[in-house]
Amino acid sequence: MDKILGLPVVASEHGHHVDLLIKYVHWLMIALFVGWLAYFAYALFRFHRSRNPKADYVGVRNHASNYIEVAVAGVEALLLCFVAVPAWRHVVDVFPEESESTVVQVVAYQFGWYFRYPGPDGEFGRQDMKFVSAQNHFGVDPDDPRGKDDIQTQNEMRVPVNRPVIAYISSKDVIHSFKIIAMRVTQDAIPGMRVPIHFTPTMEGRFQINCAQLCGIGHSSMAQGFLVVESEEEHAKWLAAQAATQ
Amino acid sequence: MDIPYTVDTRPDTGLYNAKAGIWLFLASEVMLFGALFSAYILLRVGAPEGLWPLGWLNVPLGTINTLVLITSSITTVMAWAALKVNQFDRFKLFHGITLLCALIFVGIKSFEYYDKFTHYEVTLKDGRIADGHLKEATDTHVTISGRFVEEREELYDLHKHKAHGHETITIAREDIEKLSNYGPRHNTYMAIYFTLTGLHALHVIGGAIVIGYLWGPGSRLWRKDPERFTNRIEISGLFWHFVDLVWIFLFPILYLL
Amino acid sequence: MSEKHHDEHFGHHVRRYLLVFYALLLGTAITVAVSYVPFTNHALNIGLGLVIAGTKAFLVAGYFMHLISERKMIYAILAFTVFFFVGLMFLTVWSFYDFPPLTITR
Amino acid sequence: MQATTHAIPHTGVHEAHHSDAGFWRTYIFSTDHKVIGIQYGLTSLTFLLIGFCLMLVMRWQIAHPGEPVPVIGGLLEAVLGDVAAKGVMSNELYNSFGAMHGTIMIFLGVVPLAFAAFGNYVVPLMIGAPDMAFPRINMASYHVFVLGGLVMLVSFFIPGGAAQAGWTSYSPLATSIATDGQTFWLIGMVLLITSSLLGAVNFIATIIQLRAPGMTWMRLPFFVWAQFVTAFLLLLAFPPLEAAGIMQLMDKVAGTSFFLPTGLAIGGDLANVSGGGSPLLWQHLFWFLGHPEVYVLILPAMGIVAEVISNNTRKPIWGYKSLVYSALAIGFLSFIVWAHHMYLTGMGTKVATFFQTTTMIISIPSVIILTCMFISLWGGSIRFNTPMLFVLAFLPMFGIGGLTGLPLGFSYSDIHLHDTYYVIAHFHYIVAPGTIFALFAGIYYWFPKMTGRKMNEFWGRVHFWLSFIFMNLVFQPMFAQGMSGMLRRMADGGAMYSATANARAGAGVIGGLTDYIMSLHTYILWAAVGLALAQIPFIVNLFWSLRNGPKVKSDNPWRSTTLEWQTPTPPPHGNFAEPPRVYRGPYEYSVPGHPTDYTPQNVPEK
Ligand code: HEA
Ligand code: HEA
Ligand code: CUA
Ligand SMILES: [Cu+2]
Repeated sequence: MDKILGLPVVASEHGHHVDLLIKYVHWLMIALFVGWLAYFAYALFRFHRSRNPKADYVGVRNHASNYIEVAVAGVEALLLCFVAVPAWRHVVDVFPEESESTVVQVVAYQFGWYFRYPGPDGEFGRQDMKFVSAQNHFGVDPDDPRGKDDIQTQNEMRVPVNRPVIAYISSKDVIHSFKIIAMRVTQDAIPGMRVPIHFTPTMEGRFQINCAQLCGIGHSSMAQGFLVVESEEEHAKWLAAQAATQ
Repeated sequence: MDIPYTVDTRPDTGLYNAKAGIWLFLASEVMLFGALFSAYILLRVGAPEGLWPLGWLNVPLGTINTLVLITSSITTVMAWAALKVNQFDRFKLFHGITLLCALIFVGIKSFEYYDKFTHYEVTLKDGRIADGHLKEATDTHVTISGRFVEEREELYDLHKHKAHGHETITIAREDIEKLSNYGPRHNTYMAIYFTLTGLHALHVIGGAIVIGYLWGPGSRLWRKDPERFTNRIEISGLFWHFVDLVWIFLFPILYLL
Repeated sequence: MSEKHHDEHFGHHVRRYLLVFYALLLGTAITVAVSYVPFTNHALNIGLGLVIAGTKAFLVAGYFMHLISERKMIYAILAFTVFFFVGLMFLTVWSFYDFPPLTITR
Repeated sequence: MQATTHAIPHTGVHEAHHSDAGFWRTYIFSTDHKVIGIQYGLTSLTFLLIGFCLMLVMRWQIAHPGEPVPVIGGLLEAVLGDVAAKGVMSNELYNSFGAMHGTIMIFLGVVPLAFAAFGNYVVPLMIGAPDMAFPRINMASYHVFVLGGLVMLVSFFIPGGAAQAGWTSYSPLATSIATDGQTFWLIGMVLLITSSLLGAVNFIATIIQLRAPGMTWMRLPFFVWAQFVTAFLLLLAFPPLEAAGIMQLMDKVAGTSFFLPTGLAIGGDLANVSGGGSPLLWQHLFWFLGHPEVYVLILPAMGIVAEVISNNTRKPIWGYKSLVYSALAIGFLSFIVWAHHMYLTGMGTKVATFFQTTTMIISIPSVIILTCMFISLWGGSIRFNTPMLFVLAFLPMFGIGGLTGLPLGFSYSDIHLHDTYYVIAHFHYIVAPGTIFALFAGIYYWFPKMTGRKMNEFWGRVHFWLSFIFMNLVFQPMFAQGMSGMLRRMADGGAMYSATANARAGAGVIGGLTDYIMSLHTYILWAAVGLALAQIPFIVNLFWSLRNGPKVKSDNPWRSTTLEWQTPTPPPHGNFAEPPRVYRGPYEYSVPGHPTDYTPQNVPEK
């Protein structure tokens, strides 16, 4: 089934579940489609006017179709209640502890991404939109000491493997969409809003960050952002190096 | 074949065509204003604490306009009732009053608009805010009649912070950080205020044109085809009542609450 | 129908219209008055204002627009409209109250 | 009245509307629903063609980003200027063509063709009415429509070009683009919406008021039901978009902030607006229309399908009542599913559950409608003429499109599929080989009533088979592309996200679009060109048959039961020679004991 659908690499914990739901639904679709198509082809052949010159006023007399319809509704209801809704609850409402996770703030702009880490003190500095400027993308309050050690990067997001990531997605201009295909995460980056998402990467490597929402002339080339998933040690090293340069 | 039920009613639906038409149209109008009301709700609940304006509009004027519209509504229905009993003169009188009311409404509304466009909030470089009506604007300075406040919040809830003071304030241009009149772009409240009342005023003007036509040249139809004419009055009346009905909601949500 | 009968009928209607008219005037007066009463909770002011406005709207629609005694077909059309109107209002506003936790919306 | 036996009094469309009124009153300012229907038809076909041409240029750019457009590159540069410098499509141009393709196809192509053109021509005839309830409003609605279309077209030629923010026009992008394209788009939309509202009022009033004696609700042909529900969708769903359009217009020209939040920093510094608005509000209002709109695109098509199927199987549609109730259910539910387009804007579990549930529920009536159509085939005596071929293709094509809506309908699987070509393929399967095919069927089917001549059958079949093959070649690969993560609205067809580009940059990226996926672009391009060529037989056939098609020998060449065929051909002003009276349901084919295999609705019982 994977082969037929051509799903791309998946590199996060919940990603497998997303794929699973896609597969279940496609099984249902294929079953319906093939069933109907077989019936359809037979009916067209059997009731060609040359084979059946006189039509039957009533046609089908049984209620098999009702059962099929009920069955379709039933399968949809099952998928909804036991897969789609609980899984969605898990991704949007049940967050890991911040202390157990890598916390990142993400701000999209035309046309790229800024990332911000809390730095050695583990706390972000205060933010307010009135501080936003060409240099201050996050609107960090310059007077807040907690913000002094925050780490900011452009187009490069680094996280350790097998540790939950919480990312707060926002935008400073138009709507973008933060999408990492291999992680099976998508979240619109909406100005004026900051929406958290979480996922746990399970594979080390460099993954492309896609912008999935039309955001202007640079939309198709907003492809410089990467998520680097690395080992705990490397990540710690990187953080330390970054902290030194800030 | 001619189109049936243009005047008499279709037995099974009990309607003549135009009546079905106008109600359908009003249904779509409900959705139009419904969307704007939704926008109003969201903008209002989304506004930061204390930054939704209260008491910015002139309540006496709004009240007068409400009374004007209510009056026009009853005269409309009286005009129709007069036609029903064949009293054309009484119709003319009532419908004339309706028309007059429509004009008064638009007149008052324009005055209110004018008042807002000449009302300025001036942010000074030193952080103070002056607020009042523009008296004079030259290349070097602006003069307003109003007051100074320290915090922007004071300009918002005028129920709590009554706007006393009408001193004449002259400010040099170079001291001004930002000059903003109370037009649609001032904030989301003014935006929705102008959009809602503007759209409503367009409805009033449209209605007034129709009513004026039916009162004047259109009323010749009365002699030729009284029933059709009475229907037309009913239809335009339904529209007019709807316009009144929208105002009944606009008045409290924009002026009072 | 005789002219006299007509007139009687007319008078009857007019009395009803006038009654509604007075009720509307009264409603307006109450709304304005109530808005100046500082209830402890402003929501109370809003609620009361909307209830009065709703009543006034009902009077206009019911009597001036004759909805009280209208045809089934028109009720049907309006029933749909009300349903969708409520759907639009309610679902939109509701959506703004159900974001993932810690979402900042302004 | 049995018009079937009448000799044909007139031939050709020209004589049909002959009157003393002169050219302007007859063709431009006509209040006759049939003329207005034809006006709508020709205008909207032209727009479909324009929409398609835009897409051909875009498909070139997707397959060959940065290369000059062949053949018409010079022309593009000449008329559009810098945005097509050296005949190469710039990103601006790609975005505006994309936005306008969507807008034109939906609001200027399919809606006016499916709803206004067929609705105008056929509905009054089908219900036995002399005209629409408000002929002059009908005319006005056409003129406002043309005006809206012109505003949209003109916007291509203004400095900076047409709107560039997608047909969805999400704020703040839509208002932050410095050119005036969006302003034109908004004004155009307000006009188009107004036109649709006038049309909707007219249709509903007509169907409620002007049904012939005996034409009870449950005797209406399904096509009329479909149009009735469609009209309600337009009537009640469009006004919120009109309101939203007005608000966006205010944002654009009056500087308000309805959809602009506080702290917007476009191009670096804080924007000079008050802020305080909400970008999501636009999306809610847009999709409140947007979703019902998609059923506006499909319901009239389903109506046509029902008519053609029963006629060409020579038997009643199976489950007429379930069809009607399903159409009503679709209409009803389509107003409360809209946020399934917004799952990934940040949506909590409660709201998501609500909208997922309604989305799944609304798929059931679609399944029922399709099932009824399928079952109708059983026991029929199927004739495979051109309209029937298109209709038969509609069924599985709609099936594919509809079924692929299901994985989108679950918010969890939508995480992966949202804004990819999977979505593009999903809805194009419904609107292109679905709706457009049904519309073609309608044209072939009702052409004899409009003109007194049939269209050429051979070229009709050529048109069908080529269109069928190329449609699938165009859209089938998009599922694969979408599944592998190719995003929509990419001016370079996703080249920047391809594995090749990543490898070239030496980035060592895992994933990325494979060469195979990227190579599909080329196939799609040529399939689209093939699809375009396949339309030539149709266009020629359409105009050629006006004068040279085989004349029909009776007023009812398809031997149909519904009322539109029981009029003179083409129907004169006022339609029926004498007021028809209806005695039975719409699909009384092959009634046992009846001498012919069809019993028209207006033939009295013995
Ligand atoms: C006419 C148009 C039309 C129709 C009818 C539909 C029907 C459906 N649509 Fe689609 N949709 C669009 C047009 C349409 N859609 C458009 C234009 C967009 C994109 C807008 C944009 O973003 O630009 C979109 C996007 C879209 C999304 C958003 C995706 C995203 O952006 O991430 C979703 C999500 O739920 C969705 C779901 C559905 C569902 C569940 C149905 C259901 O109603 C489908 C029900 C039908 C069936 C279940 C098929 C039943 C048939 C059979 C069982 C028979 C099988 C037959 C044979 C084998 C012969 N659609
Ligand atoms: C009804 C709606 C409709 C229809 C019919 C179509 C038809 C087609 N569409 Fe379109 N499309 C949209 C609605 C539609 N589309 C929308 C809403 C979008 C999203 C826009 C956005 O991102 O904002 C979109 C986006 C879209 C994209 C994605 C672009 C991108 O994301 O960057 C692509 C890509 O291939 C595409 C291709 C096609 C093709 C090849 C057809 C073909 O099927 C075309 C077939 C056309 C015909 C067969 C024409 C028939 C007409 C005639 C033959 C005329 C005869 C004339 C006379 C007699 C005068 N469309
Ligand atoms: Cu950013 Cu698309
Ligand atoms: Cu939808």
